[in-house]
This record gives sequence, C-alpha cells and structure tokens, in this order.
Amino acid sequence: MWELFILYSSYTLLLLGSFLSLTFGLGLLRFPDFYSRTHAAGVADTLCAALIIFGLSLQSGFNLVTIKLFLILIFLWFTSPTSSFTLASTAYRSGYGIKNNSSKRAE
Amino acid sequence: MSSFFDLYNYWIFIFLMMTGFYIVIAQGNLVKKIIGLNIFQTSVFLLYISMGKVSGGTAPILIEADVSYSNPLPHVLILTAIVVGVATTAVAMALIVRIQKAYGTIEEQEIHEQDASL
Amino acid sequence: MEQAIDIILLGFLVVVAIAVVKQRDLFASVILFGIYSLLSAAIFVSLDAVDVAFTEAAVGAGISSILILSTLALTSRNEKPSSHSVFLPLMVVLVTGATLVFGTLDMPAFADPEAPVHKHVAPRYIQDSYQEVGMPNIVTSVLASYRGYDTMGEVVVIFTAGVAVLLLLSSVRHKEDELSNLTDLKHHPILLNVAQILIPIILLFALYVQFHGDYGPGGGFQAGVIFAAGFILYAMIIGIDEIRKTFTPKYLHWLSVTGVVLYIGVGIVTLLLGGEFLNYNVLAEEKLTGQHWGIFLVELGVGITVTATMLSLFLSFSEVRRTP
Amino acid sequence: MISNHLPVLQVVLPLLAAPLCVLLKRSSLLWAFTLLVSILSAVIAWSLLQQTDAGIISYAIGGWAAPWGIEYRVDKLNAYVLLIVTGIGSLVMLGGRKSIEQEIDSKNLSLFYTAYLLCFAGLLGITITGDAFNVFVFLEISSLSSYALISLGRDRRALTAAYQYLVMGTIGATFILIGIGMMYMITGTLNMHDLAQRLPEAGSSRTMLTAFAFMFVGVSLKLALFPLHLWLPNAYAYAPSIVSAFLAGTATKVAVYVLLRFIFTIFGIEYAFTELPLSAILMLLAIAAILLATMSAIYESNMKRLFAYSSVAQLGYMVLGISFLSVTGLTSSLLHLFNHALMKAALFMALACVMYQQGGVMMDNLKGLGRRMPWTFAAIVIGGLSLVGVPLTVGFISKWYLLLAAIEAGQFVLVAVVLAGSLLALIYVWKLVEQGYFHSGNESITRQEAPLSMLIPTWLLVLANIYFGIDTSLTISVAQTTAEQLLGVTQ
Repeated sequence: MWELFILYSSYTLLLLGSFLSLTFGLGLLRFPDFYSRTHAAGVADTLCAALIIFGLSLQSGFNLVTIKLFLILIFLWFTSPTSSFTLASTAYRSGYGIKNNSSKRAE
Repeated sequence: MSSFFDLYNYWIFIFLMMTGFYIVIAQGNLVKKIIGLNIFQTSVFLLYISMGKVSGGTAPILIEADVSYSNPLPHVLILTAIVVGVATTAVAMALIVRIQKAYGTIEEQEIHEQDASL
Repeated sequence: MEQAIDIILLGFLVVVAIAVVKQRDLFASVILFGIYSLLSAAIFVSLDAVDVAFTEAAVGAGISSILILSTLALTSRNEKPSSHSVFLPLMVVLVTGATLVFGTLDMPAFADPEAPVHKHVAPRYIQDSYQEVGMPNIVTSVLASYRGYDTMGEVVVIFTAGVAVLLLLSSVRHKEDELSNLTDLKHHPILLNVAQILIPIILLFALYVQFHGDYGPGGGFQAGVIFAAGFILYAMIIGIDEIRKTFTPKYLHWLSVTGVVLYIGVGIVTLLLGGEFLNYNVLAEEKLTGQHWGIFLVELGVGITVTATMLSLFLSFSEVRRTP
Repeated sequence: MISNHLPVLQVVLPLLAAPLCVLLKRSSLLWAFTLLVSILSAVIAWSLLQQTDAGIISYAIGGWAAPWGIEYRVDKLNAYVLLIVTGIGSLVMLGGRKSIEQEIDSKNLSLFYTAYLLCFAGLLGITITGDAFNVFVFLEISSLSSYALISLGRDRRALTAAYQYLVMGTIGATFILIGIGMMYMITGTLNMHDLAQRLPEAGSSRTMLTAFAFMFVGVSLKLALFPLHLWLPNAYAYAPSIVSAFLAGTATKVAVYVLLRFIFTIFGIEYAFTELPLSAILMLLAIAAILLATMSAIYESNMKRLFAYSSVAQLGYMVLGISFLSVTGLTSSLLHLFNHALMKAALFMALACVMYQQGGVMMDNLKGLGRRMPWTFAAIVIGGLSLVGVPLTVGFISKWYLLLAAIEAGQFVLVAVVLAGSLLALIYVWKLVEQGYFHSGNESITRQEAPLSMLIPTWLLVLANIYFGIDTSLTISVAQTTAEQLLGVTQ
C-alpha cells in the first residue's frame, strides 16, 4: 500500500514537472519579448527541476543516488536563477526594450 | 539484409554526419564551417559508441552483480577523439581571429575577392 | 521504453542539426551546437558510455562553445548569405551519405551481443582487467593502461593545440600594459556572491573527478576541463586580472609542459626499470600496485596539462586586441 | 638493452624534446637542440633499418600483447620511410637556422621549434605504429602542428591556406576515423596485423567496401591525390621557407606510406586489386595528376607554388607505380618516395636561400639570379633537372623504373604519359633557367650569395640527388626488397 502510494506520488511529481517544462517551452516560443521569455524559462526551470528530482528520488529510495540528486537540485537552484538574472540584466544594459503589449493589440 | 529497426539509428547518425559535412562544404562563413565540422565529428562519435552497445548491458564499470557490460573500447577511442576535436576547434578559432585581423572579414567569398584583387 | 527515449533524443538531434544549417545568426548557431553536444551526451548515457558523455558535455557544450563565442566576440555575429552554388556540395554529401548507408546494410544489428566487436579483444578487457590492472572502471583501465600510449598522444594533441594557439595569437595580443580588466560582469552583486559560493565547489568536484576516475566515470581529462571551467568562471565574473596575475603565461607554460613530461616520464622510468614503455607493472613490487601508481601519475599528468592548456587558450583569446 | 627499445624511442625522443623546447629561449640553443634531436632520430632510424634485416620488429607498448595493447611494428617499409623523414628533417634543420631567425618573430622562436618537433614526432608516430587508431592520434599531432607552422608565413594568405588545410585535413582525418570504425566493426580489432588476418576471414561485405572507400578518400586528402590536392599549393607556397622544405620532403611521403600500408598490408592485394578496380582508379587519378598539375605548374609565377604543383604531379608518378601492382612498379614508387623527398627538400631549401636574400620567390626575383646567387641557382637548376628526370640525377632512376614497369605491363599509353609529363616539366624548368641566366635584373650585378650555413645543407641535398642518381645500389636494393615484401613475393 505504502509502496503504491510512493510510486503514484512519484509519477504525479514527474508528470507535473514535465507539464511545467512543456509550458516553459511554450512560453519561450509564444511570449512577445526577451524578458517575458526569460521569465517563463527561469521560473519554470527552477520548479520543474525540483519536481522531477523529487519524483526521481522517490523512485530510487533513500541511498547515495538520492543524495547526489539533491546535490544536483541545490546546484540547479543556485545556477539557474543566477543565469536568468544575468541574461536579463545583460539584455537590459545592451538596450533590449520591453515590447508594449497594448500597442500590439492596437495594430 | 537486416531489418529497419536493427539499423535505423545508424541511418540517423549518417544523416547527422552529412548535415555537418554539408555545412562545412556549402557555407561560406569560416566560423559556421567549424561548427559544421564539430557536428560532423560528434555524429561520428555517436556512430562509434553505438557499435559498443550491448542490449541489456550496463556501463563498463565493474559491479558485484552478474550483468553484461557494453564494450569499453569504443568509449576509450572516442574520449581521445573528442579531445582531438576540441584541439582542432581551438586552432581553427585562433586562425579565424587572425584572418579577421588580416582581412577584416570571415566570409570565404570576400577573402577570395580580396586575394584576387591583389 | 528505452528505444522510445532514443528515438525522441535522435529526433531532437535531427531538428537541431537542421536548425544549424538554417540559422544565419552565428551566436544562435553556437548555442544550438552546445545543445547538440548536450543531447549527444544524453544519448551517450543511454548507450552506456558514461565517461564519454561526461567528456562530451564538458568539452562540446562547455569549452568548444566558449572558444567559438570568444571568437565571435572578436569577429562578427551575423553570417552573410552565401552565394555558393548548393548543387555541388549537395551532390558530394549525397554520394558520401549513400556510400555510408550502403555500408550499414551488412552491419551487425544495433546492440547485437554477437557482433564481432564484442567477441574479440574487448572480452579480455571486461573479464581480466580487474585482475590485470585492478580498477573497477574498465574504461580507465583501457584508457590509461592497455591503450595508455593513445592517451599519451591525446595529451600531446592538447599540448599541440595550446602551442598552436599561442603561436597564432601572439602577434595580435594586447601589450602588457594595455591589458585592462576586460570584464564588466563584476558589478553584479548576485553573480558575484553565487560565483564565490560555487567556484570552490567546482574545484572540489574537479578534484573528486580526478581521483575517483578509477571507480566511476571521470579521469584526468574531465577533471582538467572542470578545473579550467572553475577558473574561467572566476575570470569572467570576479576578475580576469587576478587570474592573469596568478597564472602568468610563463607559469602556464611550465604547468602544461610538466603534465606532458610527467606522462612521458613515467614511460621513461618504466623503460629504465627494465619494462616496456608505459609498462606500469615494473613500478612496484606488486604488479597491481605498479599499475595503480602508473595510472595515478599519468592521469595527474593529463589533468595538469589539460587544465593549464584550457586556461591558456581562454586567456589567449581574451587578450586579443579588439581594434584592428 | 637500449636497442630493444629503439622503436618506441624513435617517437618518444622528439615527443619529449618538444615540450622541453618551450623552456629554452636562446635561438642558437633551440636550433642546436632541435638539430641534435633530429640527428639522433636519424641514427635510430638507421639502426632500425639495419635491425629489420633480421625480420620484423614488434614492440608491445605497456607490455600488453598485440591486439589488446598498442604495438609498434617495424618492417623494411616503415624503417625506410622513417629514415627518409628523419634524414630530410635533419638536413633541413641543419640549414634552417638563419632562415628561421629571419622569418619567425624572435618571441615565437621557442614555440616554433616546439611545433616543428611535434610535427616531426607526429609523422614518425604515424609511420612506425602497428595500430590503426594510433595512426589517427599521431596524424592529428602532426596535422595540428603543421597548421600552426604554415600559418606563420609572412603573407596573410598563409592564414587562409592554413585554414583551408585545416578544414580539408580534418575532413580527411574524420573519414579515416569512419574507415577505422567500420573495420573495427567487422573484425573487433584495431591492430593492423590482426586486421590483416581477420578481414579476409570476415569475407567481403558492403561494410568492408565502405570502410575501404572512406580510408582511401581520407588518406588521399592527406596525400593530395589529384582532385583532392587543392589545399597543397597554397599551404606550401605561403608557409615559412623551412616549413615548406620540411613538409614537402616528408608529409606527403608519410601519406603515401599510409596508403601503401592500408592497401597492401591491411586489406591485402587480393581484396584491393582483384575484387575492386583499384588499379584502374589509381591509374586514372595518377595520369590526371601528372598532366594537369604539371600544366598548372607551367603557368605559375610564384616559384613555391610552382614546385608545390610539381609535387602533386610527382605524387602522381608514385601512385602510378603502385597501380601496376608489379615489383618493378612498386620499386619505382618507393624509389621515387626517397628521390622526390631529396629533390623537393633540395629545391625548397634553395628557395629558402632565395627568400633569405631576395625577400621573395616570384619569377621576378629570379631575374639575373644565375649571376647574383650562382650556387643557389645552380642548386635550383640541378633540382629542376632531377624533377624532369635527366640522367645522372635521382629523378632519372625512378622514372626509368616506372617506364620499365609500364613496358612490362604493356601499357604504352602510360609510357607516353610519363614522357609527356617529363617534357612538360622541362618547360617550367626551362622558364626558370631563362629567368636566371638570360634576364639580367635592372640593378647592377653584385654577388649576394646566401650564407654558407644554408648553402652547404642545400648542396648536400643536391649532391645526394646526384650521388643516388649514379650509385643506385643502396636505394634500389632497399626499395626492391621492400616491394617484394609488400607483394609477398619470396626472394
């Protein structure tokens, strides 16, 4: 019973993670300007990595692999927001503008 | 004659190799050519590694359990080849930087024109 | 299931490769190539080649991309539409591809355990390497011992690349006193703090990879690349000047020479002890101890040369004058 | 004890010397060190050639027996090519110091010598090894260093030439890699000797044919076989003079060696010539190379390019000799391997002298050169005559054997081609003579002979051209036994 619960919660987490990952892909494609795209990628990336790694660690049970997975997660939590921040701030300083949505609608 | 599912991944690797090869010989930008060369080589690596795969095998790191291992030899060869690849890329990039300084362009066409006008 | 994953990954590869052909923006092409490398690394994992995957990820997506990007920073970002005729290249490619496909028709099926590659030479590595070399990671045994001479060649190749790049770029370098701080990322407090936390961890990880290569994936080459990556990160975020002061060109020369000489030196020592070149058995009373020492030393040589050369490559590109 | 380890020392010596060069600074010291290493290598090669009289030498690196470890395997053919490479390397280095100091930035000198030694070691490594993958590794060592060496030329076109060579060379190397992979796939081994035994057992298959095709194209790219030669003229023309002399004398020779090795040893005559129409293919490519490249040479006004085109043509003669598949034909190829190395090294060394004094090697620089630099120009003329194949020079000997082979095979068309090639070569050599002796330059004629340190090695090479053209006992006996060994003819 307990094993089944673990299994299904792991599936749920993995599916949720994959779904988020899909939305972030969609966001990258569909959002109008650089910043909203970075936002989509950055936000989804952090959560989706977490969900997938939680799901995987439920699958593996508690052993060395789990510890490694969590190390990876911590690493990702450090690097991924930092890199989206750097991207956005560099883009801002190189003069990328924010696309105005209202004007787009008016066209 | 083997069936389609026995060989399909070789064919995909061949397609990838040829895509890279096409970039090398068809595109005029010197940097792009090197990117193509890298894709070409990486695809050859894929071909090598897929030779070493044994169905149901695991990575060739000895463990207690009774399992079959994939062939380690192609892995060793490709480790060497990857290093060779990056070395070639580095030299090519240095050459491109020098060409940019000497000609002011990295387009093959424009370089030829400049050389021809001399 | 495994096949489904393979097919999806291969599909991604095809898409990325075609995108590179279409892409006019070189910056995007480089990033796409990085993605291509990472995807290949994923496929290498699914084909059981963990060491190769590790290296491909570190080199293809890491070092190669950095090198190409630093070149783009010095040249131009956009590719001009080429007026080449596409017919001839297309024919060459089609003929070559057709020959290859023709060649595959008689190949043993994918992953067939009965294929000749699994019947000759390799079985000895799998069955006897533990008794003969004493390492769980067969790839390391083959790399550093059975085919250690190839690996020596590999170190020399890296060294050659370092020499070649220095030769090429020496005439377009900044003068010593003009070398200003070329980075402006320093003023990001977030970046700075994160980097300060991460860099020691990266270096620690590199050490782990260097010395754990006997037991798991890793070894001198991967470790060297990670080491260099740590220092490159430091140079880009915290200050290239500090890196340049610490790793002066002379020091880097010495380091990369040391690595190569260490590797060849182990070979010479085995010669002097009466064995063949790179026969580690003679290094100690016990054969396996000798093998361990030999592999430890040559991997160290690989690590040193790779770190020094990668760093020197990065620094050489960063020191090129921007103005023509 | 040391004589047992000679095979590996042959490569390891220059390989170890190369990084040490980085640490030296003084020009004279660097030169002396490199020269010493080259000469020691030549001595090792000579004693290896002596040792092969007793049979094939096999050296298991790392103490691992052949198909599991990497084997160095020296037979007559290897030892012969090793001797050519080291001999030419030593002579070129002997005369190279002044020219290198003039053409290379002083701050780059130690790296230059390092790259030179790496290239040298790489070529030796390709030649001596008995392992197919090891060939690829050393091929890359020599290629990467030669790209750097070529790019050091003063003209900016050296850069594009090096780039072009890099792209073509890497494609060639990757093709070779594919070929090796397919051979490995069929047999499960990388050792050449083992491959030679297992390939026929595996039976001819489509995979084997593809492996053969890719190896052939890959090696041909490195060898600059006719339609794949486009990288060569520029690379030789714009490289620093000494680099041109070294590469022209050695690099393509090693590529010819690799071709011979993989056709005759690995795939075997049976497969390559009976099942595949290799003979006809080689013959056609060779004819095209001889005629078309010589024509291009005639219209060239840059002397280094001229001789580079002539190299492509001369490689055609070597390939033609192989295509006859007879002892005489192969003997002529092997003779030409040696003879052409002598001719080209002499010619490019002489051009290095011209470059040193005149600052250029265009036709205009030659005007009145017969009076200004009589010794250098005489060297060029003798080298040129040797290219044409005039009696008493080495060129005559190899052409003679080639003609004999053609007559033996009853191919009278080929006799005509070889003669036509020689006549065409005579045209460009005459052009040089005309410029040198019959056009006086505008300036008053003053002697500006090249320094003796360059002239003596050049003339050593020229005299070798004449000596081996008269006393042929040594070269012919080595070439003949090697040819017989390759063809499997018992003496």
